[in-house]
Amino acid sequence: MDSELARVLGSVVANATPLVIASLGETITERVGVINLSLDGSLQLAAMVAFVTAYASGNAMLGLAAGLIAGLLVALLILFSNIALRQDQVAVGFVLTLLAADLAQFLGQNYTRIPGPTFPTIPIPLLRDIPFLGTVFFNHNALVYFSFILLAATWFVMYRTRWGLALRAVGERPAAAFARGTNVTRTRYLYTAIGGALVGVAGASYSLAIKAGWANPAVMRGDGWIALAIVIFGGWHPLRVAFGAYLFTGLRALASTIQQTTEFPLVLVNAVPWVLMILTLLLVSSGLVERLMLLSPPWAQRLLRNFLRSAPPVALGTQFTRE
Amino acid sequence: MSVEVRHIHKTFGAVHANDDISLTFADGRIYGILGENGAGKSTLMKILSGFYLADSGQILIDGRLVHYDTPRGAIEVGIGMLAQDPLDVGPLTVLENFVYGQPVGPLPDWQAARRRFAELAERLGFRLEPDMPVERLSIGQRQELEIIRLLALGVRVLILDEPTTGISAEQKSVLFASLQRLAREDGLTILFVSHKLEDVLELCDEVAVLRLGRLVGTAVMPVTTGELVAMMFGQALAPPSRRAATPGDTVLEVQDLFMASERVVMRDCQVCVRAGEVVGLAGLDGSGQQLLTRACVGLARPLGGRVLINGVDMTGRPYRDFLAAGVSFGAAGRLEEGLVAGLTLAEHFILTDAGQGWWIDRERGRQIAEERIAHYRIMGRPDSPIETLSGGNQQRVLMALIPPAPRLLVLEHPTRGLDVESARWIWEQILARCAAGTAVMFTSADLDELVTYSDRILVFYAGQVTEVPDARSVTVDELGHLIGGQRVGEEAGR
Amino acid sequence: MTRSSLLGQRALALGIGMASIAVSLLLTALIILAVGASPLEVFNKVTEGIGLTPTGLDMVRFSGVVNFWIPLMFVCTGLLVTFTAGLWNIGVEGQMMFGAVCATWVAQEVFLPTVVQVPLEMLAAALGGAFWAALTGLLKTRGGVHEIFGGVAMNNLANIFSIYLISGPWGNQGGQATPPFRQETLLLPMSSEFRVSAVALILMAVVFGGIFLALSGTRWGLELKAQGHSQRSALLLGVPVERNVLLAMALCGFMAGLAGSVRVLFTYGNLRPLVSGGIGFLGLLVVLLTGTRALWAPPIAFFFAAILGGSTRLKIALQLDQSLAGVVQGILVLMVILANGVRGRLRGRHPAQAPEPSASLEAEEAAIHG
Amino acid sequence: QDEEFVFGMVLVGPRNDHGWSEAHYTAGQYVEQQVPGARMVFFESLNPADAPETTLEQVVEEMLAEGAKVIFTTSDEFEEDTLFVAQKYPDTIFINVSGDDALTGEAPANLSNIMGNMELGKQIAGCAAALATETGKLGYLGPLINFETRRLAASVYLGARYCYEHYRGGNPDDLSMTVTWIGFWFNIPGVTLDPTEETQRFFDGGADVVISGIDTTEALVVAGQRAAEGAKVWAIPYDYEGACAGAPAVCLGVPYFNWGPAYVQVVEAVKNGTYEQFWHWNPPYFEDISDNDKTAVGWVNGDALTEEQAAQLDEFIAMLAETDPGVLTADNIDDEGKQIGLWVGPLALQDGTVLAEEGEIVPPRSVWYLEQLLQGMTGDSSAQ
Ligand SMILES: Nc1ncnc2c1ncn2[C@@H]1O[C@H](COP(=O)(O)OP(=O)(O)OP(=O)(O)O)[C@@H](O)[C@H]1O
Ligand SMILES: Nc1ncnc2c1ncn2[C@@H]1O[C@H](COP(=O)(O)OP(=O)(O)OP(=O)(O)O)[C@@H](O)[C@H]1O
Ligand SMILES: [Mg+2]
Ligand SMILES: [Mg+2]
Repeated sequence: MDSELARVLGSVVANATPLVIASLGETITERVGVINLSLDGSLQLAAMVAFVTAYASGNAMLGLAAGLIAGLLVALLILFSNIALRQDQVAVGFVLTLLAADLAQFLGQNYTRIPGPTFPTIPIPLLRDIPFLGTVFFNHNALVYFSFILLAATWFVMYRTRWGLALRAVGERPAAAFARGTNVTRTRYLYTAIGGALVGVAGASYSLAIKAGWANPAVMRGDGWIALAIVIFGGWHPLRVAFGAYLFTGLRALASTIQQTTEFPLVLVNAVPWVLMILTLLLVSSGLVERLMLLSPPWAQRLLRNFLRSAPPVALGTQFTRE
Repeated sequence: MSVEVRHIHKTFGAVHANDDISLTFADGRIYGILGENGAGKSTLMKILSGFYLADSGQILIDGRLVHYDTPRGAIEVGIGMLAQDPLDVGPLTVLENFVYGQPVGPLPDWQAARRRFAELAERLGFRLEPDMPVERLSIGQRQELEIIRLLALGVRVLILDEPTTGISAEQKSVLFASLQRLAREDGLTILFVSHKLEDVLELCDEVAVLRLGRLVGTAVMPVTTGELVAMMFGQALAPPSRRAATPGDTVLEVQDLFMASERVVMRDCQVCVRAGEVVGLAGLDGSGQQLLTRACVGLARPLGGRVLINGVDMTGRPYRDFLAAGVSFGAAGRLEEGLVAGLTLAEHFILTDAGQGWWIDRERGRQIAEERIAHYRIMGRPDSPIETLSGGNQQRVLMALIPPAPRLLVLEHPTRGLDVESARWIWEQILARCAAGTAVMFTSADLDELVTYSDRILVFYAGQVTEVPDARSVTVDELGHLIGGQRVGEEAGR
Repeated sequence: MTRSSLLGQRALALGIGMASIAVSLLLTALIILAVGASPLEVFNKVTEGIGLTPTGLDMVRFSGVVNFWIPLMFVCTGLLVTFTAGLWNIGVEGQMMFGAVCATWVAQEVFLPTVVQVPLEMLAAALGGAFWAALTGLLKTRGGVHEIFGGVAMNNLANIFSIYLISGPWGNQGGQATPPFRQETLLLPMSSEFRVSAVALILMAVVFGGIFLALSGTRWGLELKAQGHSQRSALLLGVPVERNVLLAMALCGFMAGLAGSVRVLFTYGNLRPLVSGGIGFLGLLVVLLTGTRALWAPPIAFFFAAILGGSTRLKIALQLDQSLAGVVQGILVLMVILANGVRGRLRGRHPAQAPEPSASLEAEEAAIHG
Repeated sequence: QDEEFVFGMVLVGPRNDHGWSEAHYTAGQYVEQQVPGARMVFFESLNPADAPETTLEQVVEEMLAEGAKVIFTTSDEFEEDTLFVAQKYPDTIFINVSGDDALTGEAPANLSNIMGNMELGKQIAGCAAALATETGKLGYLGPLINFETRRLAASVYLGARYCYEHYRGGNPDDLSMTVTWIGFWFNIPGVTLDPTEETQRFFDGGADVVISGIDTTEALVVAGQRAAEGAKVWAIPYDYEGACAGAPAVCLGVPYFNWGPAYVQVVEAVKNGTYEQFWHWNPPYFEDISDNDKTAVGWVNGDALTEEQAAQLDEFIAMLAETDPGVLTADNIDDEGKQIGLWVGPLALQDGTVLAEEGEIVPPRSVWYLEQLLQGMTGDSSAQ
């Protein structure tokens, strides 16, 4: 029998999956200069669409595809209204946050709390048998494995390929990207679509795996905001973002475990994610880190800069128009 | 590779930025492109390098007609431009910036790129650390990176738009040497846009002069400065007169200031500015001048040291307290820092009018606005939204918002982007206040401006501040060396 | 600009406005069809739900709409302030809840004649809301935490705190609401037919009028407008930006607190979880629609309140989830925003400086030092 | 053609939640079948998360407009509001499910209460859990803490201890049962603890049976997932007869409410004008505990129960039947000898206070108003 610690960590890894996928998706979107603020709503909409589709078709993969498309469309709508109609990304994103959540509730009203198809657990042969690690990492459903691959792929593409150069450049300095032959608008659409699709996958991973089923109120309400905060906490770097998502899930689990052995009022455990969110944002936004960095010796500065750099992409939320 | 433009026209709204321009540039030669602000130089260069599409006209390369409408297209035919603020990506490293845009596969060969980069840098005498994020480089270094990058792309025509503002004398001489080599040895065509007649005289083989969008003349070196000035402005400008300073009490005193930014750490900075005095702050971008100006007006909090205004310790106090103490500040950006897009002219004056009560007196605001508009010769009406004014007029509004006689006036790049006429007018306003007893401190990337108007000059280099002993007699060239890191003493010895 | 082209533009604007509403209706109809209901019947039930019956106005139902409208208007009034100052006060829901908690505290702990008791409760609520909002403001000005994130977190914290009180210290054995307040602590309806609190209605009108004047006529209003467009420039022009951020937030929180007090003292008569009832978010939508044109807020808020009020009827009569109200409102706001974009494109010019708070979540932070 | 008779049904959750609310909704449909002319109008998901802007008063008024003569408010949550509307509309009959206003005498004559004696059903559930467990660790997923939820959790514990000792031959003190209160009857994100994660935590911590005390089926779903991962775990859902469908293979069975017969009684009484105020705590129909025309509380075996276990469970149920307290009312709740299954001494509360001496029957009123969990259970007895 696996150790209790391994099982607990395994649960954390599984439960963090939607958060990892969503925050990586948002990282990609924001790195290309676009804020998809709608996460909290689009996660719900994607979860609902995924579940209803899977339920109606009896096929979880179809559900996943439908969720993916829902997330993708919401993201594209934000970018379209920004690029083609020159509207504020945050304003449109906010409206879509509310609208997508309400749509999910309304369209999903007849599908709440019924069992439907799910992604089954697929232990990975051989790897599953590694003591401890096997339980933590290799006894999950396909979406969890997908999040591992996604993390590696995002990092690799972003930092090692030509596409990654263009992606980052468009988010930092679109004019420079344009000068080097990158089609800024197309690049933004492409990566916003990818990011949105990932948010859709994240939503689907709730209703098709992690919290199987669709319910109202949606079980992941609030996680969209958490994912947005994790992107900031992670300094827009995929590895740190993913680390943030795991850390967050772990701390949340820890808090509720601790609650059970103390007199701490139960309802207040729910405050933990939000307090954590504020604290992490304070850490990266209050200038504390920068101050630390400036005062430390040069060799340490370099290290700190790499690990703690938290500047948002310069062109985030702005429009690019060729002169 | 020779380039020819024929009958180029380009208009922006009512502005005819390029009006029937025809020129030919031969290979192996360096051309200076001259003209006052707004003459159309950049427009022509941007058309050549694919950023703009000409309304009409033709571009021929080696006699062959070419068409392109993107920078990428220009590069493909062999034309590359180095913009004044190089178009690179700050957070990316030097090497990444070098690779980005090169025709490589999805997975660049980073090792090969590193070798090629080192090779080119070596050849031009540029020293660049490939793994440094570009945002930590100086303008000069970023220009070097862009040149290397463009050469690696195989450009045969290299355009440089005002590359010599904001770089040190050393960087300038390295740059000039490499440009000469590229033209002489490699046969590149080099187009060099500048306001600096000395630079053009030193570097170029031929010049072309634009005025108000039209080509007004070309000349083959050697020509005299006087001839060039006459071509540019239609008449020779009188050199600005200098006045005698009679400094009064100390207004600003900075003691042991300790500040830090991403790029520079400044320790033990001592500055003192007296009433009626103009102190210029010279230095490459990010050498610490901006830290000082911001600390002196309460926009940045020093890590150590003290800032005294009129003898009162104001360290760490908010900006408003500085305003109350008689400090006025003009920041570098206009619409970003100082003017509020979305508000009208009159609303700006209401906001800064101490005579306004809790309830706004709009009539009074309109009157003040009309008064100032007349006095400062602003092209606009009280109800014009500020963003509809031209750059020069915005600058005038900023001056009009400064009270008539502040104790201390701190200005960043007061005439950046202005033509000679407007710049002189702005300085008239500043000097008028100075004569009334205002202490003035300003930064500028324009060494001419520093030399012309400063009573004292402080040179910033990597956070170190040294005062030029005799600001009255320092030359632009000497100052260029100082901002590049040479010591005052060393320079005297040369 | 010539008269005719001005007229042309007016016509264009009107046309696009109508088109956006038509598209909203069409989309809503499609969504209703998607769940297998009849849009026409939905429309009938909603109008019935707000009291419009063939035989005349059903005052009881109509007062239901007014009772949404009053707290919604308090919230909108507050949001006009933050909106002018360029702040995304998403935390307005939490400010309502915390205000409601404060009003509840007074209602439970203080025993005074009604004429003193009720004003005291409302004041406590207002101050509580202001305090909660100021915390978000401080997080922004001092901690660099964008008010969207600060607000979302503070919303949840207020909600959790109120649930803690309800289920613990203030609860009666696990109930999901506090015990009902005494009659003396409550706002009373005008009549058994028109069930609207006169006090709340008058206060709302006064507060809205006051804020409207303050924003349009005072120097402070102009300061807010300036920093709403550019915090950095406003600061350099001598506007006390940081103080105004806190003040604007606190003032908005003050109104939100009042809205919260109306909910507990009038609508429910006790404290319950999520006492804000989504009215705060709805207020944000209203203000997004009106922009800074404050005078549009009352009618649009009333329209939204009517949709909300009608949706209860919908659920009983047609078994349709009330979230349809949110769907309609969301689509409408979205379409109007998009229509603005279309109008800008057709005029072929850049949009006027965005009336919305600044888009860049992070960049603007540098604007306030400290 | 029978004259139409409209009754209202206010649900706290969705009508298809496979739990508490669906049981009421189904009962409403049962009434429509059984009582000629009866028509249900209903309002689902009246709770602060789903319908924050809607009050019970509004809903009731809408139902009155539809012509409702009797309105069932089917949650403890509605107790106070029901009292309020009952006073306001004295001509309408209100039935608040699970409340005690008619017992305490607070209620006006038009307000009555119904509850099922789920304490007996929960004892069966506890027994089934004890029969299945291999680790001797049980998890109980509780909603919020009040008299009702405490007595239900305690009933599970009583059943589990009994069967662990009598059928498994174990020492009941070796059997542990941990109660985690999530904070509401179902998951409200950000408000309650997440039942999915709490169930995972039970299993991660070594428990192998999780008994659900909440309205929804997370415990069963997670158990199903864990079983797919190769773990030997089970779950027991609650409230609704069909609740096992979510993951039949790991379901040991479900104790459920069957409100239909009681509702038919009320509706007929009101229709015939014979209504009189009452407070009813209705027992299972022990003759056939799954007879939905008779029983108020039922039990169905799940697929995961082995034949042997099923037989033992039948035996246990038969044992319970012997102590059948019948319908408990305001008049007989304090009668001597009314025994609710295993609620007999020696029993102590969590803090050690004696509830009943050896052999002493705990009076039904003390069960109803149970102040604490029982000694031996792990978990909070009150919210503070
Ligand atoms: N993108 C543009 N939109 C509108 N007007 C423009 C644009 N670019 C240039 N202009 C106008 O065209 C004219 C020529 O500008 P250009 O930048 O070519 O001048 P320049 O000679 O480079 O001046 P400077 O010495 O200031 O760089 C100016 O009046 C300028 O305002
Ligand atoms: N955003 C704008 N909206 C409307 N009109 C504008 C806008 N920007 C510039 N203009 C107008 O276009 C003209 C050219 O602007 P530009 O800033 O290039 O002027 P300029 O020739 O550089 O003047 P100056 O010498 O004063 O800087 C100005 O007359 C100005 O009023
Ligand atoms: Mg130029
Ligand atoms: Mg200009």
